[in-house]
Amino acid sequence: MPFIPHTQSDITAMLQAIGVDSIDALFSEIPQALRSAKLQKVAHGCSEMEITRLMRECAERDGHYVNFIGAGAYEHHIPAAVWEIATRGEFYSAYTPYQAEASQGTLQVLYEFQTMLASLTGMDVANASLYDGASALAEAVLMAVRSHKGARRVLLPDNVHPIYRRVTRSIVSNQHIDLIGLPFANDSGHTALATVKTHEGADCAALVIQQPNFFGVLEEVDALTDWAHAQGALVIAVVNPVSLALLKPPGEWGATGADIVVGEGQPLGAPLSSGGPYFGFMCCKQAYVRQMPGRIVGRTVDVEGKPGFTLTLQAREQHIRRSKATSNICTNQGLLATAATLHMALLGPDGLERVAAQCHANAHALVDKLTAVAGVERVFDRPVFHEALLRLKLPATDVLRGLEAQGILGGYNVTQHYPQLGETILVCATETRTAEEIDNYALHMQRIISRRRLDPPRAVKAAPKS
Amino acid sequence: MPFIPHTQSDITAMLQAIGVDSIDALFSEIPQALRSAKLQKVAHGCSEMEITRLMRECAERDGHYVNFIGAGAYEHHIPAAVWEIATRGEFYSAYTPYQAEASQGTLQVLYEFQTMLASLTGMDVANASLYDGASALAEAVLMAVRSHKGARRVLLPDNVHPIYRRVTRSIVSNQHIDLIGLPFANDSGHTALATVKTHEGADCAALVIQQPNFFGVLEEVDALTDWAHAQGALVIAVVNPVSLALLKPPGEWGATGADIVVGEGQPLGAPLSSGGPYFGFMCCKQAYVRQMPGRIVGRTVDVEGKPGFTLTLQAREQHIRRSKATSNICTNQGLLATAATLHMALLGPDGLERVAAQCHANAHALVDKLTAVAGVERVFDRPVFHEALLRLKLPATDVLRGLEAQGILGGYNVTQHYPQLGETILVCATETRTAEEIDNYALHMQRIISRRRLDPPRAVKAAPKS
Amino acid sequence: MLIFELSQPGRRNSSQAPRDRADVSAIPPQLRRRERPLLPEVSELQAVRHYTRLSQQNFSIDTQFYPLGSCTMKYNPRACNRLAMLPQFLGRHPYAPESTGQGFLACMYELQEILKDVTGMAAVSLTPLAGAQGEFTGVAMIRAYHDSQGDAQRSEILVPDAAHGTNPATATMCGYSVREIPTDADGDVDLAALRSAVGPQTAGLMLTNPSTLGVFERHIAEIAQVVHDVGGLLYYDGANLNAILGKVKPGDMGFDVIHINLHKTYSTPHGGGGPGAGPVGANEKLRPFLPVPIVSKEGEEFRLLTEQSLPQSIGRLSAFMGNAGVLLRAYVYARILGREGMERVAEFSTLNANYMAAQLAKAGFELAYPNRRASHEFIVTLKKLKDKTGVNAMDVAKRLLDKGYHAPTTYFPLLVPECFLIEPTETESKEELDGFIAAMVEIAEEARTQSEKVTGAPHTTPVRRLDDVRAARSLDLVWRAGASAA
Amino acid sequence: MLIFELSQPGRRNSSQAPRDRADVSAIPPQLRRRERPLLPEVSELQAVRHYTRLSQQNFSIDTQFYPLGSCTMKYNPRACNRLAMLPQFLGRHPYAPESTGQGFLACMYELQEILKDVTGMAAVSLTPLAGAQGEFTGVAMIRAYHDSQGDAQRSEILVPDAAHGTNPATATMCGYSVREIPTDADGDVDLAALRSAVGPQTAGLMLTNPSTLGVFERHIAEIAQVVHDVGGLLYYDGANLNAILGKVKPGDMGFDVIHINLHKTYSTPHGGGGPGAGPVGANEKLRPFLPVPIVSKEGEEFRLLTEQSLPQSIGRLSAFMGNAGVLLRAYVYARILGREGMERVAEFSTLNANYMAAQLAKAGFELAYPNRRASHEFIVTLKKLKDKTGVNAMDVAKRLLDKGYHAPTTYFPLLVPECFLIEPTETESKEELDGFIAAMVEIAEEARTQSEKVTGAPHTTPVRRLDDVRAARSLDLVWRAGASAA
Ligand SMILES: Cc1ncc(COP(=O)(O)O)c(C=O)c1O
Ligand SMILES: Cc1ncc(COP(=O)(O)O)c(C=O)c1O
Repeated sequence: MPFIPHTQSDITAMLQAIGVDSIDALFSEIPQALRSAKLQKVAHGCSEMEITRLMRECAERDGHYVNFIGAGAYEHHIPAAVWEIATRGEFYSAYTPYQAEASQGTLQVLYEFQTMLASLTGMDVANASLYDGASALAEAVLMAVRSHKGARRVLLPDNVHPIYRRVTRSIVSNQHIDLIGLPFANDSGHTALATVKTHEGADCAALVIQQPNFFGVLEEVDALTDWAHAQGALVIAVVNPVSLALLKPPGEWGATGADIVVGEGQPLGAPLSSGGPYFGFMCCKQAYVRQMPGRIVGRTVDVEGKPGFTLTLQAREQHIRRSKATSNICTNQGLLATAATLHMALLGPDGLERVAAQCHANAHALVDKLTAVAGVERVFDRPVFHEALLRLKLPATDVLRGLEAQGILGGYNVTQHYPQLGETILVCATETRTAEEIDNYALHMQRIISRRRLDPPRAVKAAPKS
Repeated sequence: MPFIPHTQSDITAMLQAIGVDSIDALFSEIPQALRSAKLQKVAHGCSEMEITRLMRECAERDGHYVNFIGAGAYEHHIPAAVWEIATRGEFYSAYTPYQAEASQGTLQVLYEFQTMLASLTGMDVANASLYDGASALAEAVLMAVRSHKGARRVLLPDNVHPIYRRVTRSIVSNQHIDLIGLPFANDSGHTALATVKTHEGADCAALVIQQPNFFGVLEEVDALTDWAHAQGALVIAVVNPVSLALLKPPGEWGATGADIVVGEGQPLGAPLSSGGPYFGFMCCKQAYVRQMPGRIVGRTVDVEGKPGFTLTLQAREQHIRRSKATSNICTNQGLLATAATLHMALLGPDGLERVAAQCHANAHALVDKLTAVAGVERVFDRPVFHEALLRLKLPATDVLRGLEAQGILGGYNVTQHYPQLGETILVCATETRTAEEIDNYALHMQRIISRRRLDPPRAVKAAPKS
Repeated sequence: MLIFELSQPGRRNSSQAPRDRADVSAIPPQLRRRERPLLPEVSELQAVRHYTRLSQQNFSIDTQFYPLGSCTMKYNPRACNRLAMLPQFLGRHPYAPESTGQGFLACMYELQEILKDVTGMAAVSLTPLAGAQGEFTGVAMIRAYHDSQGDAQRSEILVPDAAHGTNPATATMCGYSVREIPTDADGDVDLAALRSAVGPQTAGLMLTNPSTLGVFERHIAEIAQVVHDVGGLLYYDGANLNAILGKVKPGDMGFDVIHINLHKTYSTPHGGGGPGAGPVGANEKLRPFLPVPIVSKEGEEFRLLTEQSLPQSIGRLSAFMGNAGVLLRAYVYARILGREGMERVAEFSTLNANYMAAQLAKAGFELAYPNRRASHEFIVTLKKLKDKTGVNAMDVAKRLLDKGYHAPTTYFPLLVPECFLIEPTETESKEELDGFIAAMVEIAEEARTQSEKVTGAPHTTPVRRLDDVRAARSLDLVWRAGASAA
Repeated sequence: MLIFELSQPGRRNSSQAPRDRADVSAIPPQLRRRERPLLPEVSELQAVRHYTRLSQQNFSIDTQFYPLGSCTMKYNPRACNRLAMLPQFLGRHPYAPESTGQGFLACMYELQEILKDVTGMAAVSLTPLAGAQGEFTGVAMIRAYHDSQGDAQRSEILVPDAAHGTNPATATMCGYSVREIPTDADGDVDLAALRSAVGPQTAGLMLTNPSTLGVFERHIAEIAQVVHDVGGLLYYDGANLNAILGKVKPGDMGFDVIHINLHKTYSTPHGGGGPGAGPVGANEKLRPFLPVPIVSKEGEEFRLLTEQSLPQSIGRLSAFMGNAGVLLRAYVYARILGREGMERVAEFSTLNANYMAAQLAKAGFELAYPNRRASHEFIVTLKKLKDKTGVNAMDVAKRLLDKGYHAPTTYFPLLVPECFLIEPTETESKEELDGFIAAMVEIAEEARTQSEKVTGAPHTTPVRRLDDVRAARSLDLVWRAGASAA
């Protein structure tokens, strides 16, 4: 019996202690009529050896590609120590640290996490993780509306990640919040001050600013922030934490800084792994801390005056406040926050800065090489962090498929989201991409765009990489 | 500076405390003439990201093959928990447990290890590991000669693993010990009683018996043991620990059992990994414990009477007894012993027995399928455990190369070691081999032996398996 | 000691970052960061040592019995971790084409099929990232369904008073008001109260079964009838599915939409607060509203269905396809168990709970529902102990830590005074249960004879009882150089 | 609690073994086992919990400062572990053809090249499984060389009296008698004594440099000359190579054959007693005698050279090619360090040792060789402390455990009374060293004012001081049901 330790004599003794004849008798309160169906589609059990073989076969089918896709999830080097320690049983198999005295390990890590995130974003406080970047934005919108206590409109520019906008809509729509789109400037991709000004006086609870925005383009965050504040609206920043090693932290945007900062934590130590588990983070000004969703760890002292850590402000949360809670979130992404803490500690401020700078430089190199190909051009002319939108003279789907056949994932096809921009792909090169890989990409782009055949024709499926 | 924590101000403060100007000054006692040479062949340092890419590329070059080689190292399922726990920092990065109070974890594991090994072999005591199976045999020969206190001859049958015999010779030859070979029976591969009887009265310190022997064949261990004891010689058993779940333990061989038992511990939780790290084990009768080489853990009590564990009988060892020690061994294979303990605890007696039985059955199935091919025959007719020697009508090298091209490692080429037996390969199938893999092997053997071409001709390099 | 206190300016792990500092002059100065963030400057060894030592300060399943009710703290098999971390799985970008993820998607598709069978639902979406997000999904689907019927008057979600806090919180997030239904003396929903509560305003009922009171809701069929009769829908909170796996299916009980906490029933790790996964299942009626993406199989190929093919979908709840790595772990676990193994989970988790309940009752502890069979968990109320000795449930919980056991869930559900919700799970041995029972008996004895030992507990943990009031009053949520807690 | 005490007859982890019990009737009954071995019958969770908890009872580099002299307890980078455990490396059979292991063999070849450069040797064999086996190899090669010269009279190996126990033990295993050479007051070999000891009977000298006394042997050139002049050979025990990596090469010092402990200098884990790796290097003279296999590069292909191509080889020391996984870890470490990194190892391990020596001396501790520069380690003698307070080196060592530091090596080398051999390694920070120094000062103070605190130490470890005499006298080496230690 996999994972069940009971021997026959244990079972006998236990049934006797309970005073029943069989285990089945313990289910006597379930109405017989409901107990008919057996599991039919579930296979018989596997041994660990069998499932190991099976999973390896599955993994091998997926192989390995040289990846130039970003669009919200980024390939970074993760120090080996991160997951060797994060998967230690004591972190891996513990619950949410409700019993603080028995959970000081997790609690202190989360307190350190909060400190690091608050400092990275330049904010006063941070929580101990939300689900992911997209749902964190939805939570931030709800929080802004709660905090604003008046308006229920939120300005959500069109250059915010399209999926983030959809998720936010799915989550906040039932609470009668109005999400108002803002067009981006045609040739620069950023949200022009003139555009937001069309909403002057429109009683908005918040303005969302993604920096860099979905196109990788840098926004004029100071002006936008100051405008929003002048309107009495909160500023919700959506940021990439790695970029913050180089970019002005939201806490310093404009005269008084953003009010709520959220983002996808994945670039801090979470492997790409088909989209999860990642984690969302949220930081805010002290004034809004009681409106924050999610767990928060505080430092306090024990009965002997010794410093220790505990979950605090639980009165915001569903298990205390129930229908009046700031959110329904309960299980969050704790282990990813632990991994992120390890990741940041291992990189340090200098390491994170070098990583960010190398991403930036590699992306520039990539864009230069690709746009040297006739038929490939940049869509926007403003500075970017580590990705950029390119317009292709051929259908993006075909080009990407051609690259895939060479073991290259050439970027994210953006055409579906912004058809008005033509055939576009969003390309990214992080610090993990080498000069040879970038050259090789450009070479194949050149060939594909000019509709030259491979000579001899061949399609390599990249060898699976372990 | 990878792995070096010193900041510039640390360095300054430390030099000042020492009273020197530079780090270089600390090397002033090294004669200048010797300090000329710089490292030239060593490359510049890599980042972890770079070396990760490089090692993955190396690993990918090696790919994955369906393995039917045994010959002293066996592919077994290893529960995931084994190495997840054995590589925990507390086990992985600790030293030999000299400071017992700070090493109870390792010490208790090794005490449990000794208990398991002693029980598996049916012996009184076990040590806490030697280097590997081959060198353990050499140590056993030295130990037998020390214990016998008279003879310096040891009977070492020709059907003991050829490399074990070479290693033993390399290690014991300088101590004027005579290793005497014994021919095996021509059609059965075992050591006949009649053969050992030719050494009746020849004043031997010990007889070595490998069970199963190198050919996979089972020896008549009872008769051999009793004969040796009647001659006043010790019996050194060389065994595969997994086989002992099915086979009579050496402690029960003959009337009084073997005296010293050694073997390769690899089948107990060590991955194949190109040959190491594995571990040798050694068990013996209580009477010989003070002649044992290697670390031994004993249970004792602390000043409060609480049970605890400590290294004991250290007076046998080099760090105390120096030139009169039982061996020079110091660092052994502790972490592998830890992994083996976990492995045995996770399998339990029933699990180990099922594994052994499945190996036996798979090997039988393999031999049946292969010998159904004309031109492939068994060399010996006696029962085997999980490998068998096959004679081929074509050169073994060619056949194995043909199989390799199909992603199959068809066995170990034994021709080099026993040319008198013709073209022979030793084949093995453990519990990890499936019926399909065995069928596929037989299919290709059939094709290769009958010199049929593949249609269409192709050579698959098995996809690397991660 | 905090990691920041180990930090020294200028210390760095040079092997963990690019050798050179690349040129960033293309970024306009006014958009650049001026001061470095407060990240620790420590060596790799310092970081490894610090976090390894911190880990040792945790209780966890791997080190202690952890009978936290409603949380299903069962053994998290190491194989699940190992196999979900295969390099190809870890390396795949979520936007990589489906053609490059057929192995992964095959696992996801099969997991959907398994969960459909287990829950008796017509379709499953794996995307929700935890139980509460599953609840949100389900209730949003209920709303979408009513909307699709042009039925705009339904404004209320019913929840039993024993419900987990996420249920009412979810209803609010979906724009519903919440009406609580009382529980009867035996722990079942008060049917009369339910009947009088339902009406045309009823959007649906959220129910956990077995309930958070540790008993199976016996009138589930009538309850379903009552709610359905007024046009409402039934939501199943699957947090307690462990108790009935393979024994009875939520679909057969009449539920329209459900979630499953894979981090409970399917043994993915809790990770000190997540990640989890809360897949949602729906019957034919609610199926069109499931969130995307969903994995479909077309011929031998696996594809992700999106908004295009599911136009009525409530949309997306996260940027990608859910907590893929958690889903892989659950898949491996499900495959190892197989169908027989799943039934055994229900059987042995129930056996363990009933055994502990029986033994604790014999030892003088008061069961909240002595006339009921326990499900996979049960409630002890320590009210009498408190009345007699002044020792409350929290004190006993803390004292258990000293004895090497994690405490059960305390003070939940709220309606039972001095409540201990105890869930042993099927992976614990009788010896472990007996040890815990003995510890409870010892503590009860201590409460009578030397109560300060209990009220002053814990004594052996890295810190002693913490001042939660101070934590909330003088908030210290991030470290600042120079500031100190003590 | 022992794992056997958690065992219950009939309990088993069914997922860890084949479902069916295969037929074994082909094995004759008289060769079959009758009773099952005493392996524990525990659940997977029980095993995981038991061994996880046991692990927490260890001190280790990952959790404590561990300044064990002569052992080089430096940080074991996690990347080395991760990369050596790549599935293709783990899965390769040692007898798989070379064609299937070109990636692995490339790493091994490069490691040989790196070690040649570092040691100044002409060739390297990676096969020896630890330092002591490397020593055996080297001395066996010395014998093989003399034999090849027809020089059968050489019967003696010289070792300094400060030598590690493996040196004389090795000489004996190689059939030599051992002659000890005294050390002079400053820790160098007594040259006069050496001169009078050498002769036609001298097969060779084994030397560690820097020596186990923590100082560099300054007369190494003369020593080499003296030994070579009489036809003897020089063996270099590379246990202390960490101190001079990239600074001076054993080959340049005149050594003919050497070993390197990769589990020291190249930071592969000690694993609680191994595995290690003790590659051996030789100059041109001794090269033909190196053990096989050795990796060679022919064109772009890597091959294993065996007895066939190296007929004078001393043969084989283990069944396969050495501790391959350990060698891979060392290779990764060497590549991360690179040439500059290796020099820094010598520099900073030496800086740390000299700093500690200076600070301890200032704090009143007596250095064994106060006039010498420390190498990467140094010796404190606690003789005066013992004379004054009765507290001996072992007591101080045990008390250090209470303060969270692993003890230095005690009572080795034997010639220094109340000896502490302290090796901080380069990976420890100044703060950690300062903490240790402060603990030493505290303990010295305790020894004067409340010596029972020290002599009764340790107080905070899982067990207190153990009865070693009893352990050796009433041997309890394996557990038997019913027997108990207490
Ligand atoms: C009954 C019940 N419902 C819902 C939840 C919420 O699930 P999650 O924590 O996965 O969001 C829990 C979790 O504890 C629960 O016990
Ligand atoms: C000086 C010296 N020589 C030799 C050895 C033996 O090396 P190993 O333990 O690797 O066999 C050691 C190990 O401690 C040592 O310190």
